[in-house]
Amino acid sequence: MNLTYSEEQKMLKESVERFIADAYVGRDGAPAFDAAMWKQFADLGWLSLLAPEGAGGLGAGAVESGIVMEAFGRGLVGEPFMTSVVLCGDLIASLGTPAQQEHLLGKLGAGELKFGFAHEESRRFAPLPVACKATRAGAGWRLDGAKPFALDAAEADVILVVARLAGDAASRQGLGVFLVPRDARGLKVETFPRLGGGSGARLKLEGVELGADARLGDDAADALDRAEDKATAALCCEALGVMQAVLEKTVEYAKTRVQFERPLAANQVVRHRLADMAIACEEARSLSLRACLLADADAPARMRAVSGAKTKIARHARFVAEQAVQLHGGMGVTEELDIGRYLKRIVAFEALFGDSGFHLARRAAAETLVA
Amino acid sequence: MNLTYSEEQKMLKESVERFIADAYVGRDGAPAFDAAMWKQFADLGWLSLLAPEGAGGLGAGAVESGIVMEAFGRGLVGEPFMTSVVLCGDLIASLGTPAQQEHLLGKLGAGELKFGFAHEESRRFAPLPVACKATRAGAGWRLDGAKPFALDAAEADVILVVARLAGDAASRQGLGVFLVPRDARGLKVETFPRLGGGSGARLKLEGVELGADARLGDDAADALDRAEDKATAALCCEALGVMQAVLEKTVEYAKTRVQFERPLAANQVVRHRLADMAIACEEARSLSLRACLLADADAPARMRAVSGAKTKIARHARFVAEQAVQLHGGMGVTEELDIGRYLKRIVAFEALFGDSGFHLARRAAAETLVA
Amino acid sequence: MDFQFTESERAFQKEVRDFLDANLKPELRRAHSLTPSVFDDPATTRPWQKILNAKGWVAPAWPSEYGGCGFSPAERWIFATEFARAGAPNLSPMGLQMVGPVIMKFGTPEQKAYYLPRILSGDDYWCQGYSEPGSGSDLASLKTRARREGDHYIVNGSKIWTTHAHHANMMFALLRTSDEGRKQDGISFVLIDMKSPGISIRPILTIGGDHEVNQVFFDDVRVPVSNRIGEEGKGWTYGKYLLEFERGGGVASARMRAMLRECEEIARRTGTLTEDLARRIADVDIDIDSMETTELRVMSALSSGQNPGAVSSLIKLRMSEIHQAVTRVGVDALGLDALVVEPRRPFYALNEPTLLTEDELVVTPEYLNGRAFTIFGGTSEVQRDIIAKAMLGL
Amino acid sequence: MDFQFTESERAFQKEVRDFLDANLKPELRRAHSLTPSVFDDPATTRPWQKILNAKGWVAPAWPSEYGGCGFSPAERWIFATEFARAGAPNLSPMGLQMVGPVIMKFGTPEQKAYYLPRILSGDDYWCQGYSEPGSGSDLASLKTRARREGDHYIVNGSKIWTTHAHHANMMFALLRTSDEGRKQDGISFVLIDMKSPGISIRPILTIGGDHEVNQVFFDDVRVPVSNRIGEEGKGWTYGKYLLEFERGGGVASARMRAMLRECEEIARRTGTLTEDLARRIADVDIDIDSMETTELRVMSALSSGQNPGAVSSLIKLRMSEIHQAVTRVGVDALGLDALVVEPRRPFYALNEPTLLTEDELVVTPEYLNGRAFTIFGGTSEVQRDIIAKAMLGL
Repeated sequence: MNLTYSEEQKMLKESVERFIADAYVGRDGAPAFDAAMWKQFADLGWLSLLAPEGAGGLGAGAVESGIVMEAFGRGLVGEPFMTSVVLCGDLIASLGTPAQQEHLLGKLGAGELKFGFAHEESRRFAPLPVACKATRAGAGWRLDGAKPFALDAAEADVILVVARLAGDAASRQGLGVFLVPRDARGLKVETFPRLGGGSGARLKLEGVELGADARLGDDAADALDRAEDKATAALCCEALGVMQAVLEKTVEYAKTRVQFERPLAANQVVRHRLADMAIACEEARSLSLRACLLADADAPARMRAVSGAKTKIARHARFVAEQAVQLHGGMGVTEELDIGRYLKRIVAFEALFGDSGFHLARRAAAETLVA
Repeated sequence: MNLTYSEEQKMLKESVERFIADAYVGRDGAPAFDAAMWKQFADLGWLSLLAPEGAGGLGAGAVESGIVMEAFGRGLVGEPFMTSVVLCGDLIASLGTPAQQEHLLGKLGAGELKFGFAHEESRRFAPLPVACKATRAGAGWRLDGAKPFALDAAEADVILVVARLAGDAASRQGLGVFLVPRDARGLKVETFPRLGGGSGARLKLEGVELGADARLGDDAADALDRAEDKATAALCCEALGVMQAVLEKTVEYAKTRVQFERPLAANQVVRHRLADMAIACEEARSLSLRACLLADADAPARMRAVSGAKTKIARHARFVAEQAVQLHGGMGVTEELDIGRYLKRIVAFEALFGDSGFHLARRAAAETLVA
Repeated sequence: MDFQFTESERAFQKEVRDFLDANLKPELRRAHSLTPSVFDDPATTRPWQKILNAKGWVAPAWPSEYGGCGFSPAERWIFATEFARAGAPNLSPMGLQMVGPVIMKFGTPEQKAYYLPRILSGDDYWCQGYSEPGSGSDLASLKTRARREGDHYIVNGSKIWTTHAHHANMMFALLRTSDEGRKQDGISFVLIDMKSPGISIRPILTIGGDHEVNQVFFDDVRVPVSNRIGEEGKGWTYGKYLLEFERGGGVASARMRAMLRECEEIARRTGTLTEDLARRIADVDIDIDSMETTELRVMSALSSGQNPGAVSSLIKLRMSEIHQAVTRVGVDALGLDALVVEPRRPFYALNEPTLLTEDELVVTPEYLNGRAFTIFGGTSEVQRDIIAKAMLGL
Repeated sequence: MDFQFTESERAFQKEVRDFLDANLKPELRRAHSLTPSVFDDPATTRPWQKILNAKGWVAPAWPSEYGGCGFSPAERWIFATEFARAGAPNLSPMGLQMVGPVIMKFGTPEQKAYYLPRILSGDDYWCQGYSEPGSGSDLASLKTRARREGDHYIVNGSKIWTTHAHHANMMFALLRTSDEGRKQDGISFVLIDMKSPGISIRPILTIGGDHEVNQVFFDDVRVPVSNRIGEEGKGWTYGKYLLEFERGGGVASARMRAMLRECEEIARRTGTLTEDLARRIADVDIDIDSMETTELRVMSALSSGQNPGAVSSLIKLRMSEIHQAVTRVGVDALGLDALVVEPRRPFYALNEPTLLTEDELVVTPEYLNGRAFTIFGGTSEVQRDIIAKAMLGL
């Protein structure tokens, strides 16, 4: 039992933090995709960090992806590391054939292939229902349906689309994951900037024809759960980075901003608020770490850790980000400071892969399984 | 539209508050029944305050009973005014024959008859299920069942027992209210002191035989809802009295208790906490008043007002009482000060007639009815 | 005590409703509902103000002698409630609720005669020059200086958070005319023509992406001394009077209720109305019940000639929190679609289809802009300081 | 980073479990679970301490040279966790965790040789004389005076919140030996024999109805000067050392987890486990996960020779809040039966049937007594002051 970072983890942490501090922190404007940055991520090895060693990757795990994501949160990175590398990378690694893995993860690692992701079909995140249909078309496949909220599809070369091979819309069985090229015939992509950074898209699939090798593995529900749990754990780490950044900025502001001839921090109420924000950050650190440490565990333990982290960090992060805005006063509610951009990132964090209520219910259900 | 008290209401308020201040405030020990006090209540006309004028009462309503209950909360009155007068009195007035009303309410008003109340059969308050059975026995009735939480049965002369005439335990139809003498054969009463004041009892009814006139009116579900809503509105007012009392005590303490060479109130955090407590009291005042003003309205409006008040005041009152304890420090968590007795009264308030969660769900359901 | 309206109050209510039915055009209602910022644009409020002015209903809170409505407290409550329920645009408060009352109380007869009718008619559009970059909650530390030169002040400095400075032709400002004595004593209350040479305006985008506030710079701006209200150095008193007036802030519960119902409607339509969200909606709705009852208690006290006490800070504080709770319900009702960003403005002028429906478009910007509610007009922290002092004597 | 125990850690875990299986008698477990106050009675802890002392496991945190266990940080975590899971009574901390460490660090060789073994064996039962009626959070303002007379101090005054003063034979106290200089500088740390003439004890009932704390009065009580620890006037330093030790407070998550499970069990049995309550239980359980992980992070840092930083205030603060949340879950799990008052004490000595089952009996008293958790050992308000200063430099 040892929850301190290994030497390798410390080195990764230092190098990512240094890069982000130089290249990202203090940038203006909404976080969006930058191709040159993505190339640098590839050169730094971050895009192959998580891929199995057999597929040319470094075989690192959720703790390492958490280290990267925490720094990315601090830097408000707009590039789709979570979608492409953490989420889609994991699906490819767990569902793909060795050949698919080598090809797709190799290209991903080299920065030559970016993935978008399209799963849920409800307004509020839920893994089911999935009505989007996959039917046999010759040797290949044909996809029909709609995905109202595809992640980072705008910049993707290939979108991983969850579609139904069998069963009714509410069934966990019969789900497949398909590789859909961004420019496939019959695929309509309406993109939008996503609050807090990255992009989203509404997909319409009307008779999208795919080759026989477009399908990743077999029954995908468990793999999707696992991959989405890993993505959620990674997002928790990103949220931690955001929280820590706005806490530091707000502490600094409270020390220097003078009102009524004394710094804001002279107000006990402000100091206690900041103390509560610091406590929220510490708890987010423990819970996100726990989620990463159990991200590869089996269902009930993994669900408990990940859903526990998500539900609580969502609330903690909102508290920290909203109070950071509050304590910055007028400037906090403008686009002049990055405080607002951090808040938007947190609003997005809350909604992605299930909000606080969704995960509390999931955690409570996972609890009952064990009792 | 006028939410200021009438002259009569002001007079009632002043006379109750004066009596309570003289006779109750600052008393030691747990609030319990005192026969001499009850006699005084009768002499002051409070026990006939709510009875219809036709039954020898003053025909006052929920606003007046709220005025009394607020003062009773402040004084931690232990006598069963809510159970006997507000709740059972209302059931008798709405279900009883003119003869029953005149007899029972007359005796109640004179202080010669006190009522206990036994309805719910679950651990957590819920109007259903009711399994306790009433069957015909000759010209009269026979009751069998158990009531785990009868209110103020220890001191009662007669207990109003809700029993089922027809239907299964979960049915709203087929409920009757029966007058069961405290000393009836087959009735086993195990009493206990109730947290915060008054008493409770576990009832067992095994072949309790009653006369033909022991039943109050017909199908009782609606009348029970109404009476319990009125009791709840009254309890909300009582909670307001408690909140206001502990707020004042805590403000006084914060002004006078010196720590680190200055009064507690020199701490901004303490001042803001007290401000939040004052806000909670103001909101409790508005919501309890609203509940009283709508206590005679029909179902959805009445339910919205009463359940809205109960769910929110329960939370506000707990906040205020717990923070009063907190700000009193060590002394707050002893039986040396009355602060702890007020907290216990609030814990009881929260649980009686449905806790905050119960009433939030009821309020949400009432909302949907209207939409 | 009576929770029913009287016959005459009901008649008045019907008159207001009939008027709104007949005069509140759908495009005005639409423009209002598609505005996620705190204030409606002049493009929306100007035509509405003309209609109201024709009826004599622009200024419910003003005394009749200055063109106000002469409403009773109950009528004012009904009036504001019906307007909010109907989704009417909110007239800009800067003239009607801020500088207007100050001019009425402290202005010269000439100032009253000139400005008040122009406020009623909307001919003047006002903005407020109070806050400065260095002085937020600590307003008295303001530094923008008005140096006397003959019968003019020469103004230099900068004001910030100036709502609709880019629309306004007039500003009322607190300016430093002296450094002697207490810092409050060197402040004067001055009216400035926004077309004066030397004024420049820098837009500040809000967190929700709206252009509503600005920074205003003064570079040797000449303002006639006759534009001063009251005495030199007494501006702090006048400014405080205005802030109290602002905090009293009328009736807000009906507007909150209408917004909450819109959020509930979205949740119902989009399938996000889980039991959990339904309970949260009920929870906020109870807070609105509570505030509505408090408003009615204040109204009743005023009607009976009583002093309602120090509740205005309480109402400001809680209403801002309730507003934030309502807008947050909206975000959760949208689910993932809360993350769909539509950067174009104003929404009511968009004539192409958007990814979100019209009622959905405003939700996230309203939540984001709503974070300002606990900041402007006295932060929640300042309100709690005031409540502790005024209500509890601490 | 490794979230698994090593082989040797697992072996140690098994050793602890086997020991508990063999030695923790059901009546001790029962007495502990039927104690709603903060501390177990000596009637419960004395026999348990004898068993532990025989094994050498009384003082996990003490160094081996003084009879401690010499455990590694991980072993200490495992030890405390297994004891909590098994429902073992908590030994009184006043000797082992409070005065013991002070004597070890500041005592004379004679004091160490005399007192430390008696703490380990339980021959001395200690109470703490810190707080006074006039000095709660502001401990340094204490007034109980020790006047020097030859080789004795003559003690006059009063201490309050003295846990188990009615059981203790020894007290360690902070006493005022001088009024010169800073108020902190006139304080000395003195050991007092509770059988000394002139000591009287007044019981104080807690809000939950338990006799745990007392007020202790000193009327010309003679204490040998040799009973002073360290230098005269340096008592504040020693006392602060103790408080830090107290706040570091070991491992608490496992005990919280066990209590929460008991509440869940009650709710399941009594039918009060609504979806709402299930979610609240999950919510508190996540807080416990969080604290458990924080404890493990601290433990890992200590194992690696790192300084875990200023987390002890954070852990004290959050654990007290979690404790209150857990006890509140208990009250809600009982439903209306939470209002059934059983005034008799101690529960474990009741041999007649009660209206509530044994696991239910303690629930409401635990909630009520639990309100003290955010007060003693430094109020939550004081902890936040400390966190703002120590973690954020404010």
